[in-house]
Amino acid sequence: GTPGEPGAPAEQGTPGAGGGTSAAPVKVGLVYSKSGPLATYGEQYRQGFEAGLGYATQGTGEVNGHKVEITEQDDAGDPAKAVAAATDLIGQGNQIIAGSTSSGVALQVAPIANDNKVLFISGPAAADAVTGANKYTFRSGRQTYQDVATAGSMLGDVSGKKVTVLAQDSAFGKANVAAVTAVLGGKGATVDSVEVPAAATDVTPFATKIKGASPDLLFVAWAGANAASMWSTLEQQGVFESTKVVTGLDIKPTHAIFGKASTQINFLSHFFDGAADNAAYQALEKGLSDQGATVDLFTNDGFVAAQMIVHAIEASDTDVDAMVAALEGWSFEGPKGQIQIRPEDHAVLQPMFTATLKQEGSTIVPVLGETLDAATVAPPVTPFK
Amino acid sequence: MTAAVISGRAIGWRVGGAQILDDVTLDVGAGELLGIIGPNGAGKSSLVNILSGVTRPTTGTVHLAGDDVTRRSATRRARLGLSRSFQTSALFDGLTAGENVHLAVQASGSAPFSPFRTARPRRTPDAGEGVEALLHRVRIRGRGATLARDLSHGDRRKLELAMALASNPKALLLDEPMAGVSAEDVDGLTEIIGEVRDSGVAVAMVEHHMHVVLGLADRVAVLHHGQLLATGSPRAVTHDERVQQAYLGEAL
Amino acid sequence: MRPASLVKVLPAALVVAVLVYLPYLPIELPGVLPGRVNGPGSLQLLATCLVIAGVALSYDVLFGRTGLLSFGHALFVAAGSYLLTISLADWSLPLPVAIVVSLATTTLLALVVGGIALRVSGIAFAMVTLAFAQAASIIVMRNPGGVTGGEEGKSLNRSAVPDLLVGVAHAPYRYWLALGFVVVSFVAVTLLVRSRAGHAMAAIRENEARAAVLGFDTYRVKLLAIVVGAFLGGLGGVVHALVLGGSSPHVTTTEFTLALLIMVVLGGAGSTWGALLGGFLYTYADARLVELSGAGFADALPDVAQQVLAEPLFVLGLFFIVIVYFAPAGLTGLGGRLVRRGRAT
Amino acid sequence: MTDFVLIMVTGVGLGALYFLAASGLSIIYGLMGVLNFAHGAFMMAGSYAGWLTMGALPGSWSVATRLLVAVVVALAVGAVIGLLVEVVLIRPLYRHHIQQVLVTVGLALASVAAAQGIWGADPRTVEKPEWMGGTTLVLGARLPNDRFLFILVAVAVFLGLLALLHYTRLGLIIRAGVENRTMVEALGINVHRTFTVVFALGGAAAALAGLLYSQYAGTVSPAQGGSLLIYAFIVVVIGGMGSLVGTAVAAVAVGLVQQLANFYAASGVGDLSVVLLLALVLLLRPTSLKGAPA
Amino acid sequence: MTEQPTARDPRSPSPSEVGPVLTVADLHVRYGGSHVLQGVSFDVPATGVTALLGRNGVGKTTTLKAIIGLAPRSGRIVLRGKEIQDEPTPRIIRAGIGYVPEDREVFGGLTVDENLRLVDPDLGVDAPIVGRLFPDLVARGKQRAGTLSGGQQQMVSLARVLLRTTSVLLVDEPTKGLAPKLVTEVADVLAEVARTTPILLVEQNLPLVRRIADTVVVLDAGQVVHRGGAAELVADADLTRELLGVSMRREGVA
Ligand SMILES: Nc1ncnc2c1ncn2[C@@H]1O[C@H](COP(=O)(O)OP(=O)(O)OP(=O)(O)O)[C@@H](O)[C@H]1O
Ligand SMILES: Nc1ncnc2c1ncn2[C@@H]1O[C@H](COP(=O)(O)OP(=O)(O)OP(=O)(O)O)[C@@H](O)[C@H]1O
Ligand SMILES: [Mg+2]
Ligand SMILES: [Mg+2]
Repeated sequence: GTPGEPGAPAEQGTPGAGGGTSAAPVKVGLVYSKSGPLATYGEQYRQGFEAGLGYATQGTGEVNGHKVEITEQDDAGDPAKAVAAATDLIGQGNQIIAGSTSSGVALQVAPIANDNKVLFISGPAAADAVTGANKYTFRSGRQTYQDVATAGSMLGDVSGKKVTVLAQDSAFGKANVAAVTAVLGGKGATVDSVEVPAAATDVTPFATKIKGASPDLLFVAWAGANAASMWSTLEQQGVFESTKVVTGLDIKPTHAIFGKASTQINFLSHFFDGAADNAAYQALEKGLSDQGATVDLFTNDGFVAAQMIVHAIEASDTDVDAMVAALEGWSFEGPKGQIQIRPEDHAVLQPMFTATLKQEGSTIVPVLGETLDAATVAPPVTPFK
Repeated sequence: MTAAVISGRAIGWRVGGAQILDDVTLDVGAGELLGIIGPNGAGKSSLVNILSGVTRPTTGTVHLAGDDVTRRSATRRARLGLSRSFQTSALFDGLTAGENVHLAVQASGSAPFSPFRTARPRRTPDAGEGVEALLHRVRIRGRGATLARDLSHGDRRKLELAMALASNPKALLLDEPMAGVSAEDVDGLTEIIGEVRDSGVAVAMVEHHMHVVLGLADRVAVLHHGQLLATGSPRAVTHDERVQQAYLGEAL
Repeated sequence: MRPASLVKVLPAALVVAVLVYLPYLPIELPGVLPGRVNGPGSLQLLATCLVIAGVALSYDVLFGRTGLLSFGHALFVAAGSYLLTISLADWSLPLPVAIVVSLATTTLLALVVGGIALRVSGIAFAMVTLAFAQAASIIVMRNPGGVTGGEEGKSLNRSAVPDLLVGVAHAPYRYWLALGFVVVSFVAVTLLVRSRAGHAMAAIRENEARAAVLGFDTYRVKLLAIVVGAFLGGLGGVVHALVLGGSSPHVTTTEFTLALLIMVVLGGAGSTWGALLGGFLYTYADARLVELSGAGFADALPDVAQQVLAEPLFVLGLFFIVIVYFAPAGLTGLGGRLVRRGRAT
Repeated sequence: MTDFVLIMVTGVGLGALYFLAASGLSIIYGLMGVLNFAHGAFMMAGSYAGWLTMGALPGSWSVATRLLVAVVVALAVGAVIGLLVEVVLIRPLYRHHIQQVLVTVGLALASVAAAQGIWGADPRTVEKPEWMGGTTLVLGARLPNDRFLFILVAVAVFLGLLALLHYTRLGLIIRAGVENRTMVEALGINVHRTFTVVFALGGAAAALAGLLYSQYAGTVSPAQGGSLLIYAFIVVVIGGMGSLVGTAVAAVAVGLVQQLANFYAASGVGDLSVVLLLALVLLLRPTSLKGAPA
Repeated sequence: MTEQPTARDPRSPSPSEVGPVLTVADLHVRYGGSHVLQGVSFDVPATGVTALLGRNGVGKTTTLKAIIGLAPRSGRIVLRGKEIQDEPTPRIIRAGIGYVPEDREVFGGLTVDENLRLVDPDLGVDAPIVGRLFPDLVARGKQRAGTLSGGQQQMVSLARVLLRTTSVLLVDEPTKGLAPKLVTEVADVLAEVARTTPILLVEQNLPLVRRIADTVVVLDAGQVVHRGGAAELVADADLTRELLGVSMRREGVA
């Protein structure tokens, strides 16, 4: 006879809703970098998520009697793998997807969430474009704009000041340049940029250019390779002597990379060990130490993602639109402090930090500078397309 | 113009500061076999390379059927009807004898290249009467399915000849076709080359086997230090004192 | 059709028939595929494997058929993929026009790049193509004018493609699309190989100098191989973008070309089935090998060994070396050998 | 002027690094016809060997002393790895050039993945002697000291290899063996041993390059070798496939072009300058780069 | 060319005086499926020239290669009382065999001088034996061997093995592609060398064989089909036709 619908299961019946009892588990899929270049970020995220789930469910792992069933899939930072994993998870009845360590993954998975009407909570990926991507896409971390706004705050009144952005000539670098231009340029600063080609091995020519221009503030947006030689070159060419240098504080293992320059740099930070102190932070710390881990940059994003997921399930265990409605406008306490999800574009309004590095014995540790109010660093609204 | 099919006029070739060829002029007409002899290093292979287009002369011109082809590539000259063999054999070792000839037939085909025009499947033995006929012509008909690398030396030489003939050339350049061929096969090859000449092809043959040259050649050109020492009938040339001194020496 | 050719076509037809039917097969193959065979996850995975298999076949036109070692094939796949997503999103072209534009541009690109790179041969050719592909990769990463999305990639403009290609529930259609691409490539390559040009490619692979004096225009034949390979590769890129829902910079990288090389050798260079099989298995293994670290037997190993085994490329790399050693003709060659041995005894 | 001096010196310094990376590749390719894709892995091995050695030595020793020991260890590790790779992987495939390339590709993938599994993908910082991190004032330009060291080492390696090839019996055998291994053996010379020596030499050169590059970058990471390898490839191609002198000239040219373009040209050109240089050389002098058939 | 009587050097001792320098016993060579040598056995006497004859492709080159370990072989090979069949090529060569390959195989990228120094670092084109036998090479010391003509390359190939003292020389078709004058010269060189070193010579040129060889070994279908004196074989027209497919008369006519 003629075959049935392509892709249909053997017998009719929706997977995940079987039995009809209220005790049916809620399936949550985590798609993140377990391997690949961002595996360390991914691992922090996962640790934070575990701690957060324990905290938000009071250690039961259940919400309203529904067990939260986590399925992890590795995307190795490769969007193709992430898409396949997300498709698989959605096909298996997961209505909630979280993770996305890299922006590339987040931006490829977000449309899938929209196509299939599932809840997607992006992780450490910082791309501004994730905010306002669509109705079903949220994020649990900060975005580039908030980093830049934090940097801007360090200069006090920027009006009439000269700001230079040193960034790699890549999407990440360009986003930073755009953000600085928007944030600080909007406040009257003259913003220009030095964009370093991805293929450049030696940054001396660029350091020379910066030194020649001697701006008031240098904002460095640098991801990945060559960071150590870039910092030592800036230091060797005497950029620090005339210019205030700001950059983002990355995960702990990178703190030594700044070398001699480390104590001369002003850091903006999304989150670090000792940035805040509240019930959620303590729960995170406790949850992590149970796993033999410590607080670091992206443990927050995992923790917050778990909090958001639990809150969404509390609203409904099957109706994604109800979950979205519950999250929109929700305000809660995360490890960083008070957090609010802006209904218009799902931006996560959250406090940000400034910090400096200090040599303590043989290790280098961050010291908290200021805590910036969520409103001061809030990105402009980017409504859904 | 003479009826020469292939002719070199005042060819000179300098390389690495040395004058390898100097003012060499020769013609080969249809149905004629020109033997080219000369001591080792005289420039015979260099001359063949220049005539076939593998190297460009420093001075002089090469004409093929009256047209100046000095600036034409080897490929172009092949398509205009000039074939050649090499001093050391060059076959597609991984293919059978039949496939080697088949490729040669195809290479010379005049049809324009169309990527999706199907040719006959490569591995079938009946790949065309042309192939069979060529193998027959060089007396290795029964070896069509043997891999080229498994052929005996003499048969390889014959196969090369078949490939050179595949394009129905007007002119054929042979660089030492008998080198290393056993006495038995020398006779066979001599016969085949004679037939080719008789079919109206202009043949120029470099060869050290004097009895082959003397038996086959209509005329003989002697090169010495890159210059034409003598040209003429085989008999006249062998009796030339300079040739005997420079080339033949004390005969074995 | 003569009976002999019918026999040749039969296995291919059979395989295609089975593959076409898969989306109606609601059985589970635990461990082999995630969930049901016709579940979206499985079909998405299979679709990806099929697309890459077709791309591997397009690479084999250069490597296995013509003997051209190119390290820049990624360039053409990326061109197909990015040109499609860009022309849909930024130039608002309708899908058919976008596809034509992508393929035409890719072919043109192949003419230019091939034309220059063919000025050298051998390893130098490989390096020159590598340099071109590297340049393209750099340009994509740099996100000029915001069109490529840089390292974040570019997602497909959903509103510009038919609904049947969007959404998890429509995974079977994306799967069939990928399958269709493989069939088209298969037919194209088979015809090419049997054509005069195909024979010329084989001659060049065997002995280029000889092919030249026979009267083959080797430059043109090689360029043709590059252009056909690029066209099919570009088509693969287009289908890849549709199946994946976007372009990812991964397809621009040298690693991607190297992976293609590995696939082709793994399956058997110069064999249509080999390239397809190699591409399929490699992609499958790359996606599923991560499970290895979770597999029970690995628990007994020390931590370091587990971490190393968790890297799919480690396992694939080693497996590849083993294949090069013990089955230089690839898996299909090995299969053929075993069959022959079986018959002999 | 000041800027120009700085750009030139750092450009030559960069060229020195490229030469070090390319030299091992170039001798192995030029002499054995093997395009060693695992060269990046060899460099990675050198940098990790150096990093581990410096970490394992007592902290009371000065950084420079530890670095010196690390160089020796890295050279040894590189040589041993090169030797093993030649004996175990390359030698059995002798005459199958494509297969040899493929094996090294597999090795490159597997070893980088292994390093990632063992030490993680993140860069680890390495210690650098005080002097190397400092600068010297010349004509108003602050020249980083480490570049002088790189240039010195590169010149030494260049002259050493040149002398080896042209003035020693080993060099003669190597050059003959490149052309026809069988015949060298038929003359009573054990060519296997020679080729093993070449690979060990290439491995040691790679390890040295890797270690110095990690000093330059201030970090070690699994991907480092691979990113340097691309430049090494380009340098070897521009240099004429396996000619040592050509490699040296090309390395300096690539380093300078890159630095000058990055400083003087509009943003964007600097990025592609190296590829443009390659295309230019190719269009102007294709015959100088005719590679050996693969 | 005219027929001439065998010109054997009267000073060379007759083969029976000393034991063989090289013994090949039951030598088998297989290339993949084809069994090229099927139990070849013969001796090379300690003096004079032994010619190894046979039609194209019977395995003459293969025999020489098998002796020095360049072809996959089984059987027994004894050099001056020492079994060498299990030794690697370089060791066999250093045990006292010189090999002149069929296709010259000079190192094209090396200069003539370097080609020679490869064998003995102290002896280049200025070695006395080179000056005596191959004066043409002396002036070409700095030329790259790849640019030499075929005959010149043959000279280099021969000169190369003569630099070292060896127990026996294996020479494969040394006159292939040489001008008639040079054929005579090479024959003379070989005859002179044979006074001090025994030679196993593969050659198609029967007049040359007749002129310098003492004994002959004829191969056919992978086996030895004839052994005997060179003069006797060449004199017997029926036998040459049967074994080599050619009559001496025709071949001798120039
Ligand atoms: N690139 C080159 N540089 C210098 N000399 C060269 C070059 N190429 C060829 N020669 C010289 O040119 C001369 C002619 O060489 P050619 O190969 O044409 O000789 P031939 O007559 O074919 O000799 P044979 O009969 O030995 O094959 C030789 O002396 C050779 O050394
Ligand atoms: N490497 C190889 N692989 C396979 N077969 C081979 C190989 N080398 C030689 N043969 C085969 O072995 C047989 C003997 O070859 P060999 O070269 O020894 O003959 P020969 O007597 O020297 O002939 P010629 O007079 O042509 O030089 C030939 O049929 C040849 O095809
Ligand atoms: Mg010649
Ligand atoms: Mg032979």
